[in-house]
Order: sequence, then structure tokens, then C-alpha cells
Amino acid sequence: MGKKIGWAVVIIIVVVLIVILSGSKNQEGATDKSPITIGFVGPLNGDLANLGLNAKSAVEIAVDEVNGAGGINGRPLQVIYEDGKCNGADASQAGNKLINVDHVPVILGGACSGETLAIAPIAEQTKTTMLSYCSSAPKVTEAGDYIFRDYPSDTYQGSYGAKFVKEQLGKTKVAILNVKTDWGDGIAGVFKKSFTEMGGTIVAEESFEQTSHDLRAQLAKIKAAKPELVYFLSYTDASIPGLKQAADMKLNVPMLGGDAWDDPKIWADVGTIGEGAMYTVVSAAHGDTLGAKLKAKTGSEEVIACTPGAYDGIYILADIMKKVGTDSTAIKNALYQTNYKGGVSSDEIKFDINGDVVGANYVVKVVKAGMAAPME
Amino acid sequence: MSALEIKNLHKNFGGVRAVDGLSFVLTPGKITGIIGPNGSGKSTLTNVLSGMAAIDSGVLIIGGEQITGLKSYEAIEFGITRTFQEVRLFEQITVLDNILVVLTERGVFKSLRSARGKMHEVRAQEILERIGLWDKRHQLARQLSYGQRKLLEIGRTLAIEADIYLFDEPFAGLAASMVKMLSEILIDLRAKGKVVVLIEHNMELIRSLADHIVVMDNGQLLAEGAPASVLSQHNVIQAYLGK
Amino acid sequence: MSYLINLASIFAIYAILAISMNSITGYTGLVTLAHAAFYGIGAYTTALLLIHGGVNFFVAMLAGIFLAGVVALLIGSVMSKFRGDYYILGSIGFLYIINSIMKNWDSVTGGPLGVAGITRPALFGVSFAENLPFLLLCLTLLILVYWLAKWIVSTPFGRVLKAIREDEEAIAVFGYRTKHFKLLIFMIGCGMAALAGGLFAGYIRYIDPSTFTIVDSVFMLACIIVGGLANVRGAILGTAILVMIIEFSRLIGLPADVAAQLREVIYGVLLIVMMFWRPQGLIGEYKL
Amino acid sequence: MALVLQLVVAALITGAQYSFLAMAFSLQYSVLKFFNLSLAPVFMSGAYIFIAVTRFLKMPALIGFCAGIIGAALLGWLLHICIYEPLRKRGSSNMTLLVGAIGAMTALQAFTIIGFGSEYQSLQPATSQWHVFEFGSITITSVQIVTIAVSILIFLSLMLISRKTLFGKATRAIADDEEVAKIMGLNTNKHLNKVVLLSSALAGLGGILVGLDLGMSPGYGLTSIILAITAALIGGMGITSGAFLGAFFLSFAETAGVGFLGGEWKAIIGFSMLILFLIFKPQGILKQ
Repeated sequence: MGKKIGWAVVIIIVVVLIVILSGSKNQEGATDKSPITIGFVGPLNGDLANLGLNAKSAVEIAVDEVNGAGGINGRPLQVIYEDGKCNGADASQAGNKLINVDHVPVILGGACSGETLAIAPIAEQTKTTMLSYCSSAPKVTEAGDYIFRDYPSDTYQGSYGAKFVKEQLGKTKVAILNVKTDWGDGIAGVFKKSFTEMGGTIVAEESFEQTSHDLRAQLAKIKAAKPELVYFLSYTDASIPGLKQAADMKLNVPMLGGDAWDDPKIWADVGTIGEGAMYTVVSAAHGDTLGAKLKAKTGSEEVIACTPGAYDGIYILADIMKKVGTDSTAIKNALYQTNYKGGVSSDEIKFDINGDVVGANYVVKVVKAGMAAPME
Repeated sequence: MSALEIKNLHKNFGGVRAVDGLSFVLTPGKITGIIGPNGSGKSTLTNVLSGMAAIDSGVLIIGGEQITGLKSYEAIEFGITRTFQEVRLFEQITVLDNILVVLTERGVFKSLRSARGKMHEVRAQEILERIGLWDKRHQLARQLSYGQRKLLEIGRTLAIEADIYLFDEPFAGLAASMVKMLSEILIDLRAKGKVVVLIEHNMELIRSLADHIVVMDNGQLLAEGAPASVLSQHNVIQAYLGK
Repeated sequence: MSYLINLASIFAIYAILAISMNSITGYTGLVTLAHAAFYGIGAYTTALLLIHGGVNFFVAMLAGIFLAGVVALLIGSVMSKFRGDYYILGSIGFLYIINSIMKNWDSVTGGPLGVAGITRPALFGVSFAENLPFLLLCLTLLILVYWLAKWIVSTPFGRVLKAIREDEEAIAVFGYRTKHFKLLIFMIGCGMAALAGGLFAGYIRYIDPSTFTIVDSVFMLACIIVGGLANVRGAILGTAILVMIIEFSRLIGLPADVAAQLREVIYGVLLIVMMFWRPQGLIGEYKL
Repeated sequence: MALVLQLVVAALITGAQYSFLAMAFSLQYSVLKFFNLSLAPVFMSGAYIFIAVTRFLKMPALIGFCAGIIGAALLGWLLHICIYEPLRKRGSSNMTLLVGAIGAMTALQAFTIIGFGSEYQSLQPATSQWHVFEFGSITITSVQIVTIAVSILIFLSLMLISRKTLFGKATRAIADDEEVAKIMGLNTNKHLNKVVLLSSALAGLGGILVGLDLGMSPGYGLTSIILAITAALIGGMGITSGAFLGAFFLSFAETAGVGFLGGEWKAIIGFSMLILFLIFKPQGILKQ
């Protein structure tokens, strides 16, 4: 009995293989009106789904606009969205499919550094260009010649935060509370180095696992260290309970966060507790214009941290493909010379020899009555 | 072949004194029947003798060596092997494997190098033919009838070289032909000078097979001696009927 | 085409994991969910030795297998004391501990930042960087592991394992120190898992703690339960079916976020259905 | 000194939050004798039903509360009569039941994500904050006091039910030996359904109270059920008072660990307790 079932299943598998095989002959050599397809990788579900989906909507808007204006020399632009789930295994599978099945010349993504670092080796080997719109881990800098990012590395955010706390706010005793992820560790490390170099002291260093929401013990230790400010690096999941627990504990000390706090859901939920909370975020020069477009498309003008970079990414790639076509190496070389003006994430986007965006203009946003607005 | 002496053995389970100060000798070359009403501690005694239950106090003397603690895998080192009241076979492997498995080298690494494989197969075939299960050797143990499973368990116990055999109600539920076959096996073991212990409720079998009887009640030794005299003692009958 | 090659490589790696878990769970009846931890130890040791030690890939992989064996010796000797449910509970505990160490021991494992830039294997001038040679390497190792598992099970040692699975107390009475047997097969299984870990590191070239969690152990368990416990071919069949399900749901163009969750619903329902329909799996020989 | 007091308060709150699921698990384990991991989605369903009722249907919190408890009870009961009862009737081993539970947990967790999305949801009505009570420098909110009070109340009532009522005696009879209870004329299946309903309702209640304080995300269920099992094991598997005691023992150990070692080691402390008790005191504190 067992034998018969075994063989039956094997035959099914072979049939399925043939179906997939026939489906994946590539589309080159079609007439020049055929669509140009590029890849997109981001977390479409899991803890950071809001990040990925928000960026995806912005990309859809940008693609419609590019195609509206005649596409790329008449050929419509098309994007295949793949879910990287913000982890290495899924991102590598997604990247592998985009490169080897869909034969995309360029991938816009990954969002999380883990995604970018997982796809980078495959992209390097197949000479596929990658333009990450949100990976901020310092490691991405030397991830490869074909790897670019229009989102600044953590090194900028950490040092910018340190300078802001020391100089603008004049605080000298700071406690750090960061989530144990590549993002949290990256920024906390850089902040500590630059803040101590400027003469400040770190009175407490606490961290927590991404899945835990109960930060009471860590906050109690921070309260006992009597800091003048808490540098609280956390995603939405732990920020809401964390801020509430800090308020419950009467830890009435200013809070400075990272770009993940650019998620209005936090401030809508914590309400008055969030009053006066500050966070550093890449200054999307024209975030509001993108917000308006997003409102028309998705009903909410929420512009989360990675979205401006994704939106600009489409335009940067579209401009280059108009000039040099869809050969990945040509796109790569053109990217090094790009000087994109009038972007949403920043007025001028240029890339250095490592493919990192040059300069990063951060801005500090402060929360007033449940809404975050840039600080004058 | 050495005798097995039990001296002042105690074993209690959750407050109940299952074995309470038991002392007697099991002599080689004899079939000793152990009888007693249910709950008199017969199965607990077998568990203690085979190392499956720890000794609370008292001593076992085998070949002059005093033992106060016996782990289950050490039982075989003292030549003790057993069957179980409810049959405990290796259900989802073949009849042949049920025999072969107890012939394997005891050492972990030795068992990986199946040096004496051939010799074991011959021994296994010999035993399976003796208990009439050779033609069913490729069936899974769970596919056998109740009687056949009882015989397979006895075959498994016979497979290994042992001195002391503990049979825990081996005849229960056996067909007449199988009873005859098992009786011959017990008699054959006695002839070889082994210590044979038979726990049984069926009085005819006890009378026909046992050379010596130990009667237990409430974990204590009620009476001991030749079957004819012991079974007629007033207190033995009282213990059996009174319950 | 190379998409299929890479898919086959992932299949081979998961098949090795399924075979190794099957030796422990299928043949010895010890249901362990700590397997993803040893998969991780193999991956991390191989990656770290490769990058920092400048050692050849295969030497690094062997070191990974050795380290996994040593850790398995420590953990296995503790877990051999447990039985049934408590064995699984212990394995879950150890998995979480090892995963936490991977996450928090920043100086060595790079913590959540993971380890990037792992180079593809090469041996005596033969490079396995390209997808096809890498697949051939995975398949040869799969065949090697398949043969090793088949051989172990055919020896008297394998027979004792099955007896331990059926009735540990009974086989002990016949003089077998079951703890030693359980420990050795646990070490062998974990060593094979480390082999798969090394291969995975070579394949994906970036590893982080999030790929060695309980979700991955449950996936391996699902493979051997669907395929069939105590049957080496069953482990491979189960893996093939489940990997097919993963890639099928990705390819049929469901909205990306629903597709991922749909996969997990399918595993879950598959496990329940198998427990009702064929607890021993499609071509298995042992019912849990 | 204030720090130590605040840590003690934090441990009390966390202990109370662990105690619900621990008692629910212990109650079910005492009679069903298998690790019902599908209590995790039941625990979370309480919170998610509360969100659905209060946020989408705009009903007052009290109705959300009752709906959550009843909904969780029904979900737990449905799982029992659709999966575990039929499997038990077919004489499946508790390992088979456990694999079925793993399947149900995986599938239900994926359903929750499809239904409610994977991000964090807070049960607390937006922009409101619980009233904070201050005792010197120690602070505690109203919902936290309610959680501790309700957890003690549940503990006492379970003690009373177990000793004084017919239901309690019947439960203990089945816990000792289900066959004997059947012979004594007890309709064990009907009684088991009641126990499942009670324990699932308790789990749902726990889900809501934890959700009100900390919010809820889909991944939270799995870690909570493993911590609940650890608490039950520490106290003494199958004894409800043991689970209650174990919950606080675990939370104090974790909080002390975070206090002295650091937050990232929290997971390791919880699971090391599991391993230590599995090795040295598997029967738990209360049992002899």
C-alpha cells in the first residue's frame, strides 16, 4: 500500500515541475513595446508589514506617474513585488526568484538590512543592480559593487542624534534603551561612540528582544540611573507599551527615538503620553506631497520612514533606464554618476564609491497633540 | 549455576508496603512457583528482582555477591531475565527483529559493527522454530494473535544466555497446545540447572510443574515448601478464599 | 532554469535535515524540536570559520559538525533523562537558549546583524560557486547522508533504537543502557543537521538568528510526519511535498502577504489531517 | 531601594499575567495529560475578540470582555471536540495529540495574522491611559491591580472548586485514573468538555488582561504557552496551585535576571529555569 502512494506522489511532483518549467521561458526578444519589469523586495507581512506595504503603495504611485508620462522611451514600467519578511531566508528566496525566474535587471529593495545583505551576494554574482530604499545597517556599505541605497546608513542617524542631544538639548547624562535587532544595535553603538566622544556620559544601557513588550524591569533600572534623556530605539510593537510603561512609572524625562517612530500609529495610540517625544528621521523634503498622493490611493496620508526612498528609487531608476536601457551593468555605472534633483527624500541624491547615498539630512520631529511635526 | 537468595526485602509504593520483609531462596535446577492473591506483591517482587523497581531495604545475594541496588540494565549481568504480566513486545517491528534485538551486543559502538550477525540469525531461527513462529517472522509483532504474542515474549526471554528466569503469569490465555509447549520449555530450563521462577494462578500447572512453592500475602511470606504440603495448609487456603 | 536549480538545492538541504530528524524521531521515537538549533550551529560555525578563520569551506563545515556533536553530547545527555512530552519541552527550552545566544553574543555571532559575505565552497581547485555545481554538491551530500542513515538503521544498533522507541523500559531489562543509545543517535542526527547548516550558509551567504527558530523545527517535523516516520525515503518524500507547497503558493501569484500565511495554514491543517488519516505518514512504518 | 521595590512590583504584575495561562494549562493537563499548545491561539483569541468587539463593533469594553472570554472558551471547546476528543477515542498516543496541537496552533496563528494583520494591536482604547496609583516612588496602574486581584481570585476559586464542589472531585478523579472514573459511572467525556470550557475561558481572560496592559501581537501566543508550561512544571505539573506558584517563581526569576544581567537575557533566564527544573525537580515544588 505504502509503495503505491509513494510512487503516485512522485509522479505528481514531476508533472508540477514540467508545468513550472514551461511557464518560465523568459520574455526577451519581444517587440520594443513590451513592459520593462523590475523587482521590489520588502516586508509585506510580519512585524514590519506596515513599513513594506506603505513603501509598496508609494512605488505603485511612482510607477503610474512614470507610465503616465510615456513610460521608459514608450515601454511601460512594471514591478514584481516579493515578500522578504525582513529575514535572510525569505529574502534570498525572493531575490533568487526575481533574478533567476523574472530576470529583472534591477531590484528596488530590500527594506530591512537583513533582506539586502541576503540578496546582495546573489545580485553581485549575477551582476544584478540593487537599490535598497531603507537598509540602514553599516554592513550594507561594503555589501558589493552592484549594491546601492538611497537611505542613509545608521552611522549618520546615530551621530546626528548624539550631536543634537549634546548641543541643541545640552543634555550630558543619557540612558539608552534599544531593541536587539540590526537596526537597534547599529544606531545605539554609533550614538554611544559619538556621544561619549563629545563628553557626554551614558548612565544606563538596556536592551530587549524584539518580541517582548514588557519593558518594566529595564525602565525601572533606567529610572534609578536618573538620566536627563532616554534614547529609546524601538519599532512600533514595543514603542507603544514601552512609552506607556515609562509614563506609568512617572519616568518624566524627554525621549528621543529613531526613524521607526515615524509611524503615526504610535502617537495615535499613546495619545497624551507621546507629548513632546522626539525622533530623528530622514528629512523627506517633500513628504507631504507624497502623503497627499498616498491619501488619494490608500485613504491615509501616512508616510512611513522607508516610503520616500522607495518613491525616489523608481524615478532614479526610470531616468537611468531611459538613458542606458535595461542592461544591469550599464545601470550600475550610471547610478555612480547620478545626480537626481527634486526627490521626495532629499533635494539632491548622489551615491559615493560604495553605493551609499552621500550626506543625509536628518530632521528631528517632535510630537504635539498626537501629530509629529518637524522641530524648528 | 548460583542460587538467588532474598534477605529481608522491603519495597513500598506510595505508603503501601508491597514487599514487606521477604526472605527466601531460589535454588537452581528447580521450578519455584510463587502464588498469592492479587495485590500480594508478586509483580512488585519481579520488578525488584529485574531491577525495574528500586530496593528500599534488604539484600539480594547472587553467587555470593550482596546486592542492595540493581539497575534494570544490570539485571542481565547477574543472569536475570523476565517476561511481563501484560505482554510487552516491540510492536511495530518484525517478529524476527523482536528476537534479534536482544541478541545484539550491549555496547553502543560494538552494536554498530554487526560482527556476529550470522550467528545471531541462526540462534533466532532456532528459537522461532521452537515456538512455532518461524513462518511468521516477517510479520509485525502487533499482527500476531494473543497466544502467539505470549510465545514470542517467552522466545525473547529464552534468546539470551541467562541463569535466572522470572516468568510472570506466562500461561494466562494460552491455548492447550501452547501450554504443553511452554511446560516443556520450563522443564528443559530446569534440566539445564537454571533457576526458574513461575508466577501463576492456575493451581494444576503449579502442582504439575513446581518443585517448590512460595506463598505471598500482603507482601509477606505466608508459607514455603513442597506443593502438596503447602497447598493443603489451612492458612494458605484461608488467604486465597478469604479475599 | 537556475530558479529550479536553487529550489532543488534548498530541497536537498531540507531533505538532509528531514533525514537527520527522522533518525532521531522516526527511528528512536524521540520527538525533538531543538533541531533548528543544531542547523544554526552548523551554519554559524561554518560561516565564522570561513570569514575569520580563512579556512576552507569543507574544513569549516567539518568543524561545525564536530561542534554540533559536542553540544549535542551535552544537551543530549541531559535530555536522555526525559521521556515523551518532557523530552519535547526540554528540546524547546534548549532551542530558545541557543537561539538567544545567537542573538545576544554580538562579539562572535554578530547578534541580530548576522553574518554576511559567506563565500561559496571550493575544494582542490573545483569551485562550487555556480548554482549547478552547488546543487551537485548538495545532492552528493544528500545521497551520502541518505546512505549513512540507511546503514545506521540496518545495523543491530538501529534495531535497538527501534526497540527503545517501542518500549524503552522493556529493552533496558535485557541489558541495554538506553541513555547511551539515545545519546549517540542524537549526536549523529545533530551532526547531520549541522552539515545541512553549513550547506545552507554556503547557499544563502548571509545568516541571522531568525532562520533557526521553532518555526523551522516544526517545518522539519511536518516533513517527516507527512512523508513517513521511520522511513528514510519517507523523509525525502515529505520534504519534496512541503517544499512544493511553499514554492507553489509563491508562484501562483496570491497577494504576497496572504500567500505566506496560507502556507502556514496548510502545514497546520496537514499535520492535523495526517494525525487522523495516516499518523505514520505516507510511507512511514511508525505511528507516533 | 526604590529600584528593588519597583522591580518587585514589576515581577508581581508579570507573575499574575503568566498565572492565567499557567493555571488554564495545568487544569487541562491534569485530565488530558498532553501539552495542549493550541491553548496559545485560545489565549490570543480572547484579546483579538475584545479588539474586534470594542474597536470594529464599537461596543463598550465590558461586552468586549465577556465576548472575549466566551469566544475563547468556544474556540478551545471546538478544538477539543473536533481534534482531541476524536483522536483520544481512537486511542492515539499523547505524542499524536501534541503534533495535532502544534498543527492547530500554527494554522490558527496564521488565521489571526490574515484576520487582524501581523502588527501589534493594543487593547487599550486609544489615547486613554489607565489611572496610575503612586505609593512613594512605586507606581502601578489600575489594570495591573485588577490583574493581580483577579489572578488571586481565580486561584482561590479554583482551590475551592477543586476541594468543595462535585465538579472538582470529579476532575481529580479523572486526573488520578480516567478508566477508574469511567467504571465509577462518571461520563468522563461530558466532564472533560466542561474542564476544557473552563480552562479555555480562563486562558481567554488571561489574554484580555495581558492585552489591556501590554497589547497583543500574533507571535506572543507561542512564547506565552511555553512560559505557562514552564510555570506549571516549576509548581508541579497538573496541580493548579502549583501553576499559580510557578508563575510568580518564574516572573521573579526573570525580573531579577533582567535587573542584574540585562534585558536581552530575559528569554534565556525563562528557559534555563525550564531546563533546570526538568533536570533536578521534574515533579515540581509542591509534589513530593
